[in-house]
Amino acid sequence: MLYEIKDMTRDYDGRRVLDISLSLEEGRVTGILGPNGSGKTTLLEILAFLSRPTSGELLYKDTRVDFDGGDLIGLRKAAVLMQQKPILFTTTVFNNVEFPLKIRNLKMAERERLVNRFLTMVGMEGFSRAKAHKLSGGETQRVAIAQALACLPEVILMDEPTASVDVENSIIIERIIRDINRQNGISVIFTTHDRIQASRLADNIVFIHEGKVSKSINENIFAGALETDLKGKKFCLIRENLKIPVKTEKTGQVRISINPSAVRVFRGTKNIEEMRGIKGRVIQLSDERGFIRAIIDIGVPLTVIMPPDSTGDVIPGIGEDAWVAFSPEMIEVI
Amino acid sequence: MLYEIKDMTRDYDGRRVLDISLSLEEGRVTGILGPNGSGKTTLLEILAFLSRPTSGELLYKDTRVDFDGGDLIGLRKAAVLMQQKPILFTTTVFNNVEFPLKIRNLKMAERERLVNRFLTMVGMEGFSRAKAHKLSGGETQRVAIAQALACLPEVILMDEPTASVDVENSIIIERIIRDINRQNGISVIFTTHDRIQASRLADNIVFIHEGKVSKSINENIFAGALETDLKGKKFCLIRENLKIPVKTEKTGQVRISINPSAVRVFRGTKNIEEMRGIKGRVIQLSDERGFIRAIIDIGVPLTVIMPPDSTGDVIPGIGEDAWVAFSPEMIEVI
Amino acid sequence: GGEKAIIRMSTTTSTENSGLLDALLPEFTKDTGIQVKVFAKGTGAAIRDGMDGNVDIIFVHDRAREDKFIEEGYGAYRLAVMHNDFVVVGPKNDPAGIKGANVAEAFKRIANSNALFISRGDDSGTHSKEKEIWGIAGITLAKKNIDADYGGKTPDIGYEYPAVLAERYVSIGQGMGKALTFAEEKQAYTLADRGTYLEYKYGRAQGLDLEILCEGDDNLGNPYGIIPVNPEKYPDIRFEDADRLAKWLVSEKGQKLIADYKIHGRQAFFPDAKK
Amino acid sequence: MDFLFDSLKSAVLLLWSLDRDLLIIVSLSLKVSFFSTLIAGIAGIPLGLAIELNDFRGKRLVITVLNTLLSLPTVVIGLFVYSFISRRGLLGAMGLLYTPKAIIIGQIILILPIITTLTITALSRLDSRYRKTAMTLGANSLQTALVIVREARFGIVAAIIMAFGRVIAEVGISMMLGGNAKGFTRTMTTAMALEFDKGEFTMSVALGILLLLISFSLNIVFNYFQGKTGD
Amino acid sequence: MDFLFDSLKSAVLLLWSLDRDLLIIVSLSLKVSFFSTLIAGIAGIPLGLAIELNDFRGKRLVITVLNTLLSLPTVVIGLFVYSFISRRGLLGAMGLLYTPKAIIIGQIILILPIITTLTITALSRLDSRYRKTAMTLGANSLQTALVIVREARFGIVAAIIMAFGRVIAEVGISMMLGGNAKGFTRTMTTAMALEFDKGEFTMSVALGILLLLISFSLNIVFNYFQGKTGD
Ligand SMILES: Nc1ncnc2c1ncn2[C@@H]1O[C@H](COP(=O)(O)OP(=O)(O)OP(=O)(O)O)[C@@H](O)[C@H]1O
Ligand SMILES: Nc1ncnc2c1ncn2[C@@H]1O[C@H](COP(=O)(O)OP(=O)(O)OP(=O)(O)O)[C@@H](O)[C@H]1O
Ligand SMILES: [Mg+2]
Ligand SMILES: [Mg+2]
Repeated sequence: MLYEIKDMTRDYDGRRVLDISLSLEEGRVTGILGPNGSGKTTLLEILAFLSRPTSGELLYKDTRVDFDGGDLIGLRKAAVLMQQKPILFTTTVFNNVEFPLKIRNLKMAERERLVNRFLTMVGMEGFSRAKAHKLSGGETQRVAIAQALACLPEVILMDEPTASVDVENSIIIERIIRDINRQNGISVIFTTHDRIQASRLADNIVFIHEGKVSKSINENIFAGALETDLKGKKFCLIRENLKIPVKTEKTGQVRISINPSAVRVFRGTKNIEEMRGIKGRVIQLSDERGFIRAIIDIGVPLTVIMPPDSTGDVIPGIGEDAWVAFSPEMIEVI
Repeated sequence: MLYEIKDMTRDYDGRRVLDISLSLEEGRVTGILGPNGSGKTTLLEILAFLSRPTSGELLYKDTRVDFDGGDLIGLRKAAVLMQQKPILFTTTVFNNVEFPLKIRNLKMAERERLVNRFLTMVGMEGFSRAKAHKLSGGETQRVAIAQALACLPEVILMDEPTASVDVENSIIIERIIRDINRQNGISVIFTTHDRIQASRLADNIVFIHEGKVSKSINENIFAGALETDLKGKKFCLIRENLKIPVKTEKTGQVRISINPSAVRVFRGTKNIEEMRGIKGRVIQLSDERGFIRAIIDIGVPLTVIMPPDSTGDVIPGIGEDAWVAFSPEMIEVI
Repeated sequence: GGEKAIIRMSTTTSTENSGLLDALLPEFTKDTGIQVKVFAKGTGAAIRDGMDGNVDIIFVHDRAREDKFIEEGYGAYRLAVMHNDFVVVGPKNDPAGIKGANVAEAFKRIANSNALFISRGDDSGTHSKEKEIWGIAGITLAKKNIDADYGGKTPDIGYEYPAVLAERYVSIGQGMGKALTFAEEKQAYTLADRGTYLEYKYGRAQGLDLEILCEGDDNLGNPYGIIPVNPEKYPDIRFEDADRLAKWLVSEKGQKLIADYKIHGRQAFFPDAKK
Repeated sequence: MDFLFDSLKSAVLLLWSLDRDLLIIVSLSLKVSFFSTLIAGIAGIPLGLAIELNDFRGKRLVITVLNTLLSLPTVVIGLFVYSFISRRGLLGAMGLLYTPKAIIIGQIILILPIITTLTITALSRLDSRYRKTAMTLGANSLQTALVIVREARFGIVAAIIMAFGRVIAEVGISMMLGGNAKGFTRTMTTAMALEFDKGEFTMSVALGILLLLISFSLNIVFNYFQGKTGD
Repeated sequence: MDFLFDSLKSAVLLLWSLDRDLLIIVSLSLKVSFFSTLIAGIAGIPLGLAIELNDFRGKRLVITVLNTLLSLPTVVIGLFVYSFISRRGLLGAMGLLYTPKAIIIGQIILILPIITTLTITALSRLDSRYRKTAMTLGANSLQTALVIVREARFGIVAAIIMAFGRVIAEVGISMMLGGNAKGFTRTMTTAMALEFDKGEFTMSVALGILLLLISFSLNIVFNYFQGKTGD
């Protein structure tokens, strides 16, 4: 095991933001998904041995990490974190990428060769002599990736590596992640808000929610008001004319969560009235490990995950109308 | 006209990073798309009257902006910029959002009401008393949006507003953008790297490339080596077994750009050999103002834009195999 | 209106440091209701205060410069108030063997020995006296002038030193106390006023490690004069009150207080006013 | 070492005695230092802001001159002020020489460069986004300046502490312009210098220790408030 | 005002004369200030780093004490050092009193708190990501410290300039521990004090102007190098 995390917690000002047990295998690409504030950055900083857990244990390659007296510098040489909002030293781009190589006592010629190689990998070779702290958002991000690569690490931790990177370079960075994993055997752990990116890139995906590992993240969370219709049925009013049936004792303003795998989608219109179906329009379809993820605009974008065997006959095409149906049981009121 | 930009340039250290003429209408949502370093942030800072152009003119509501002696403070009260990497003042979240209201001399009770309203809009109402500078990346971004809304501006400029925001909140932010535009008539100008987001949200999209407005941004840019096959035909080798035919006098390492609207896609396999078709797999389909945007994995992700009348018969379904064909004429060698 | 009668006096540090003023001035205030603000500093700076009209009266000990001060019209008049005397102090073992000699002879012996001599070097009354004695002892003073001539005036900022001593002559440009500590540290000879010497020798837990080796010579007198600033130069000077202070000091009461003032059981100042 | 111990003992005794003369000296020291720091702060912080936040020709020269003024000797300041306020000077009629006000004037000149340069330093490394944010939210120049000062408060408070420490421990100017007149312009430091001149080393250091104790108490209060404004 | 003009003229004449005595004084001043700043910097910068970068009990107390030491009067320092190095003191045998070394020792004590607290201030508002980045890239404590110092260089250089200005303009310690012996331990400031005591105000200020000119030249050189290291 690369990392074993045992009942590890982290508190900030008395608030528990992380409370997690998890094992991560060596040589794999792991994607971490979770909403804002769920503790992704906090976790990555601990995994990079930069900050200490409040309680619990962390094992790296089967050895317990001693955050007090251990060889943290040695460990940090093995793992490198590319921060969520990376900052570069106020020197040139070249010097920034050279820094980890210098620390590792590489010869000048070798350093130069590697710096150029890594800068070329992220498409920043033309900026070698530029002042690093004056780069644009995405340029900074890419130089930070080159810098992390220059650590020649065992594990590379990346906190939203493509957050402000353009499309072309996102593709390149994704390829870099795959290549360093396949070719150099470097373990990669990255966070993202892009589910599709995660499923495209990662061997396994960890969802975290409020500091804990969760089975999956409910994507369809909507805020609305609970009301009761003339027939006495409860529903949640999300927007004008958008009523979702719910079963709850609560009243007033709530948030509801709809399991994307439980929604039924129809191309036709039969029986819709009885099923309380809602009409929408398919705006995106994508492939998620064989399953099909659809985004259907029903006034709000609703994510639906359908099994792979659904073919064109059942699944509506892009831009087409579709009907979705929920039963109150599958809707959670938060 | 909201903004008229006439031959406006901006240099950094003698390098011209912006050189643009452009008109933006009032009351609309404008999306700005462009690769890293193309000058988006630079442009937004000028439109927010925070930095001055090196040369050229800027008109705001038909009045020339005088960056030297003009009423910049009055103008800045009309336009607010949410920065690409927003920073919050080291006080509480509440005080951060209250700041623009305080400056505008609103009464205490009114301020409190508005702060709570804007914080609720971005889903940060629970963080009112938290220290703003300790928030996570996405939380910071969302508070910054609330802060910008609290300026009650005429124009709101947002530099990658959803860059590190989670899925649920991205949807909320997109809705906020639409609502403030529709309901309050606020003009919105935002940048993004997400084409789909731009087309979903914006009334018009401006592409910029190397500081200039361009007709569109070529999405399919790939690096490769030019080689010649046995028949004497030139092609570009992008990955192992991925050869794209090109017509050029150049040799060696190049980058090629493929116009997404010019690629032909086939469901079947007929005549593919003659057409030098390449096999791929459809991994994403989305709706772009009636057109269909597909991402086809041919070893690299290739974006294709197809006309709306192509129905399921012509367009392959998600997860299905597809064949793409290029002619050398439509491939540009950069 | 109801302005309090306060006068300002510049004086040398020796009068204040000896504590004499603390014994005299409260009595004066009791008698006359006039308060005295005292500014203690080097003789040069004290006289300068008088010349600039910053004070109403000066109380110093440098006869030559006092006379010049009057001559140039800055002072109204001078009254002789008191004197104490200078002593030559040095290490107990007296390497130059000056004990018992008169002061001129003592300086000659110092010049011809290997001993160090510490000079105040600050143009103070003591420094003037020291230069005078070198003269009496027949030892030539070399003079070195810094060439800073401006507006036709050549300031007297030269530096005089007994040529034979050369490196053994340490000019420190500081007050008496500092000169004594310096001499102690280097186990050197120096010329000191008796008051300060007594204070340093007997006023402290660890008395000064220097002995008086030469005293009582006629050439070692150290007269103090009091000079009210001339009201014709500075009309807003509080001349009347200053005048009263000067007169009070030479009065019977003032003179008796001076005679009775003791430092560590020893008389330090001797009244000078002639009846 | 006995000497240091004796001094400490004397300091305690001094403090214990609550001697009226001593109280006058201490309160004068505090008053003078307080006002000179206050006035220099009121002038120096905005000056530092103005220099740092504006781009103008000769800016680097101005900063270099300010840095040079950090080595302005007290004697020069003393004589400079003296030449204005002595009876013969331009402002001689005001009778400022040898009053606490004269000390304050001199000390302001002494610490103005300190506060100004340290303010510039505190601002210069401050994230430029703070300023941009304040500006885009509609703040005028004054409001922007206040935001920036608040964000740079740590450095600016350090400037104030440094300046206060400088003046409360300062002796040259107090001596030259105040004159060390007992009951009027005698401060802790001039009293120390006097005791030293008299050879009363123990008393001199005792006063020094007292000064440090007072300064320590002030710093504790300060630290408490700084802690409250958050980190 | 004549007086200031005269002083300026004398300063020029002094400079012009290239008087040997004057050169000795100037070079001693520079030497002493250089070494005390150098040594205090070598000690104070790492000390400030150690305090700021580590979390330990009593950290705030340490900072408060350092702030208090900013108001350490020169008389106290002088007497403190004196009590160790005078003939009767523990280190009396070394014969340090009234040598330039004694001045350096005293001045180091004077500016060590300045350099340390200003280093702490410079680091305290530094973006914590610099440290995290250096650490994650594998830098050891020393390498991390160097990175941090480089990023905080503006503030640290300001500390050095402040400290240098303090010592070159300092008179109390130089006087007490150096003794102002002509040709041996007379510095520019003690010479100024002497001229002042003699009532030779013009010469005193002339020396002060000379000191400022020297300081100005040094600052220009400094500014040039700081400019070269980029903004
Ligand atoms: N230094 C800190 N002090 C106090 N609270 C903190 C601190 N750092 C983070 N937090 C809080 O801890 C929670 C988890 O933060 P973290 O940065 O790990 O979230 P995240 O999952 O990375 O979120 P995002 O997607 O927005 O980057 C957040 O609610 C944040 O406000
Ligand atoms: N202060 C500066 N000094 C020098 N060069 C700068 C400065 N700011 C930006 N640049 C350069 O100008 C170019 C445009 O920068 P800008 O920030 O506008 O890009 P952008 O389009 O916002 O990119 P991104 O998508 O990465 O945020 C970049 O190449 C950047 O390196
Ligand atoms: Mg994060
Ligand atoms: Mg940008």
